[in-house]
Amino acid sequence: MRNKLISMREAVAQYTWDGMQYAHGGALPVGTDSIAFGKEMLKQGRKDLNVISNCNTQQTNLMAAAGAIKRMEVGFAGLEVYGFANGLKRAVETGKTILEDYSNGSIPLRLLGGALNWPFVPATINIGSDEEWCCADRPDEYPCETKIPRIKDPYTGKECGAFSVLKPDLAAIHVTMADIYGNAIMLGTEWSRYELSRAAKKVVLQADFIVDTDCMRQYPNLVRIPDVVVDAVVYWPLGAWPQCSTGVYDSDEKEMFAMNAAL
Amino acid sequence: MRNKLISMREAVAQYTWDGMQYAHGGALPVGTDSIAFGKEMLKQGRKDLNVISNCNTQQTNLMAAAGAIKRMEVGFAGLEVYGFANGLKRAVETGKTILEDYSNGSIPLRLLGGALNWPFVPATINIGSDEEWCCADRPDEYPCETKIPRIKDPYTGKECGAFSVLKPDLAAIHVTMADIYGNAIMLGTEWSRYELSRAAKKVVLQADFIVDTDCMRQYPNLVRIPDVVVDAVVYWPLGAWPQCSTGVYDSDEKEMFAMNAAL
Amino acid sequence: MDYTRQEMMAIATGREFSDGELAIFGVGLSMLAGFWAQKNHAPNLIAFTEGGVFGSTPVGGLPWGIEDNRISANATSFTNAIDALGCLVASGRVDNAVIGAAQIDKFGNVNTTGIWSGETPWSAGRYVLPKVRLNGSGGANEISVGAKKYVIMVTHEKKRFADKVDYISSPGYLNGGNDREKHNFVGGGPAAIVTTLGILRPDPVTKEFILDSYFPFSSIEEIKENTGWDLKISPDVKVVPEPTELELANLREIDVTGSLRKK
Amino acid sequence: MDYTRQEMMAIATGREFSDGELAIFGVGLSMLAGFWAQKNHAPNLIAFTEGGVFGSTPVGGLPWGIEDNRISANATSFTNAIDALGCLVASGRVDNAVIGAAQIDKFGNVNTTGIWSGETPWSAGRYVLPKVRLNGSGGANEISVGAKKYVIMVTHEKKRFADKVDYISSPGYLNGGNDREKHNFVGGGPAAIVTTLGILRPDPVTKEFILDSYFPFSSIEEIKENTGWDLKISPDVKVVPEPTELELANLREIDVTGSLRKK
Repeated sequence: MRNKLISMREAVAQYTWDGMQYAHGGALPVGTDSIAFGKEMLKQGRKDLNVISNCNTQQTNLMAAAGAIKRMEVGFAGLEVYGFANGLKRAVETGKTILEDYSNGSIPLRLLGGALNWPFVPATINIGSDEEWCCADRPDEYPCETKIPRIKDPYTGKECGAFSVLKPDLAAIHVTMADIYGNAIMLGTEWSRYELSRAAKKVVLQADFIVDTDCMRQYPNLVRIPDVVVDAVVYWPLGAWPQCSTGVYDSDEKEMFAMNAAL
Repeated sequence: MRNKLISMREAVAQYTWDGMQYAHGGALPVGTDSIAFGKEMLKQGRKDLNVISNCNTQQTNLMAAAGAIKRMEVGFAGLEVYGFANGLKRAVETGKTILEDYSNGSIPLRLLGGALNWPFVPATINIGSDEEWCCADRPDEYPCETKIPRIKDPYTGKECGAFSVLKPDLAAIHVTMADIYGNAIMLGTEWSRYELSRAAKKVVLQADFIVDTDCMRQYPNLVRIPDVVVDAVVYWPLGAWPQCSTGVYDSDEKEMFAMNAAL
Repeated sequence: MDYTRQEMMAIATGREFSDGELAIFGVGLSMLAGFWAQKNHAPNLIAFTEGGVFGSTPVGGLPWGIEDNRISANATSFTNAIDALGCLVASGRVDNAVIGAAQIDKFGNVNTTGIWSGETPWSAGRYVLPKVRLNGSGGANEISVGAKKYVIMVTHEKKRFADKVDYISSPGYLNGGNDREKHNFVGGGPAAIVTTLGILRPDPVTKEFILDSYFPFSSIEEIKENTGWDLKISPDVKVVPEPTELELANLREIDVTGSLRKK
Repeated sequence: MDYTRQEMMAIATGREFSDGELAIFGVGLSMLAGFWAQKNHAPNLIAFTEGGVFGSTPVGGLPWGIEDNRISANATSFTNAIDALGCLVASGRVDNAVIGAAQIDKFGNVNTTGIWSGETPWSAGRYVLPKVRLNGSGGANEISVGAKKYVIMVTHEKKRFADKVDYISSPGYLNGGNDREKHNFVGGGPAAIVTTLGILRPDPVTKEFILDSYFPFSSIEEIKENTGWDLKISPDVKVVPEPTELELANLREIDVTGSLRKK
């Protein structure tokens, strides 16, 4: 097994490019996210990004404010109790970022479908509402027949929808701790990071702590991301700041407001 | 939150009945399974069971030998290195038990589909083989069009299959430790016990250890079965015997062979 | 008695919850209402978050997000988005829930996605950018589709109570009557709209929301003036009982930071 | 040199694995072959089990099942069946694997489900009970459909090498040629059949398995006699190099209980 520990600069240089489909993980808008990775992407000038975001976070808020996001698929675009995400909101309102709406439950199912290499995922959610009928990619078509096409359940003859699956070029995932081979423990809700780690073509972990593999062997059931799905590991303490990393640090209230106010 | 700890006798009396769709969990044929629960079902004379079994274990081997299984859906029918499951094998060969074949990957996906209340699950596996074409429920139809019907992927126009979903009446699940409310930790592979605990209409846990809820709060990420999906908890040390409970006891080689030889 | 409109609204919402229900709350006001119900009259109300945080009560103040340490610190189980929003909510298992709205129509359809100021994104035959981009669905779409029933909390203002919402983020009764049946939704639809002025409930046949009751500090006239459609009044319209001293005391113990007491 | 036919078979199978491959092994002979390859020439061969047991090597003897303590004791990660068989195998990520067979035909279709002795379950126009019921697919169906390539291990006997298998549990090349394409299988199909007598490989166009090489203790004649169809012989058929001293020493270190040395 290969030592996958590399620097943040190297990870971004090697695994990201302009115009790529980039996914970040990502436990809800205030939670643990690969914020440091996203900042390094901006430092290295990445642009025209096609972002897969279960929820917006301060990472995508910043990226959108910087004009780096061309298109984004999202379940939720805000910052929970911290309010609207100013950077993203303005990018959408001015037409700089195309925002394709799904919901918090459908993005993870589409990632699961990608992980399983399914042709589509049955949709009992998002149908019957404008998530189905209104398509940001094809905004002039209404109702849009191609965003969540209808299919017939062969067992009952009734209709449901069919979600397209997601296989991002890269997932940058924040984890609480990882070893140098990419075994990783996430404390707190996984949200959709488990599915994301299997759906993405490449996976880079950003870890608050690097621990010995022997630690992983103590509670293998906690290691929900095994090394086999991971390409690189970056050590970056407080990497989710100003958001929280469950069990380690809470969100930085002052910085959360200040950062959003500046975007 | 209600104290759900009851006796094995009570659990079986209250949650099982003749002719029910019964699922056991079940980490592969030699692993942790609710063997003690199954034995108590036989003691109470349950029969005509419709069993959902990701894999056969000594529980279903015994039940089939006792003539209690009318029908069983299964991914694997053996006992791994312990050989064929004699009781089940004879019940099938003599026509007492109808065995419907799937695979080890499709049974958990069908449980996941049940848990999500999907109309069907896309099938990229089991198709193109006799798991698709040969149906034990409708044995005279070949190729059978209704076991795994074909559907068209609306994105590519290509065909895949559609699995029916599973929602067993009851799942009896072996776990390493549980609290009296039904929060549970499984050490070792979950196999499909996580999906099963969400798919079944009722869930009874059989635990090697009963621990305080405060233990659950130490590693909530290990608690993959939360109390909300559990109806009853039974304390039964060594409940997977003669099979293994990962991290606690290994399979009892002598008894595994002796038991199978007797069936 | 001295209480704020926000407090009345939280208490009226909380009264919609019964003991023993399985419920999902969002952050902010919705979570306060839920935890108040649990403390006040529904000790066995079981709540979880859409991140799959189970068994916890907030510590150290109202959480900024449903994944932060304030709500994660004393959890018994952490799972994930597919589990919470898929296996428990979209599947139809959840008894009751609360969602918010930026805009709502007389059939309880909710818009949290964007404001097009009278235009719809597609109405001109061409897509137009939203005047105000909002947060999107989050997990509310799953609740609206799957929960047995749910409450919509919304500030009672004419611009929010629209004849037709600009975008349906979370479907209520769509065009009324049995219109939900077209999409095979498993959930029952919204049971109540609790506003800053009173409570609206759906007509059992037409599913149009009508004024059921109003708060002691409000009036039928004030509510009609602040509703963007010709609001029907229930023949037995009544005044909502004002908070009892005990109810208010319990609420203020939950609302430790006094967020509801700002007038 | 002194080695058994079983040892030759295990080594010939293990030689099919290359360094850096992601592989899945079953229990028994297949696991010995895989761990031998890892020890002998492929130190970066990464193996996991269909239960989602990652990072482990057997301790205390050959595991009785792929979930028991012998294979779980030093794991780095435990996940589940959907992860291992779905996200890693059926998805098309796995490079190489081993499956077994009770019966096999010239296109590499595998039967592990039942023996009908010449009849097929449906051939008489009516279902007939199997003469011998076998174990079913297990995880082999996922491997046959999803793995980039895989090896089939089977005892070379005429009754096992059938013109047509009674039941296709795991599809090889079906009726040959491009027949797999009809089902959109992501995997490449079987690369080799390693028997107790030699190695068969598919013709690149027709996909019919032909004799590629035979073991030092065997012969073309012996193999043809033990094959139930008219086996074609490769124009450059060769003798498989016998185990080297180092290969054999490495195998015997893995096979601590000597299970392969019984003649």
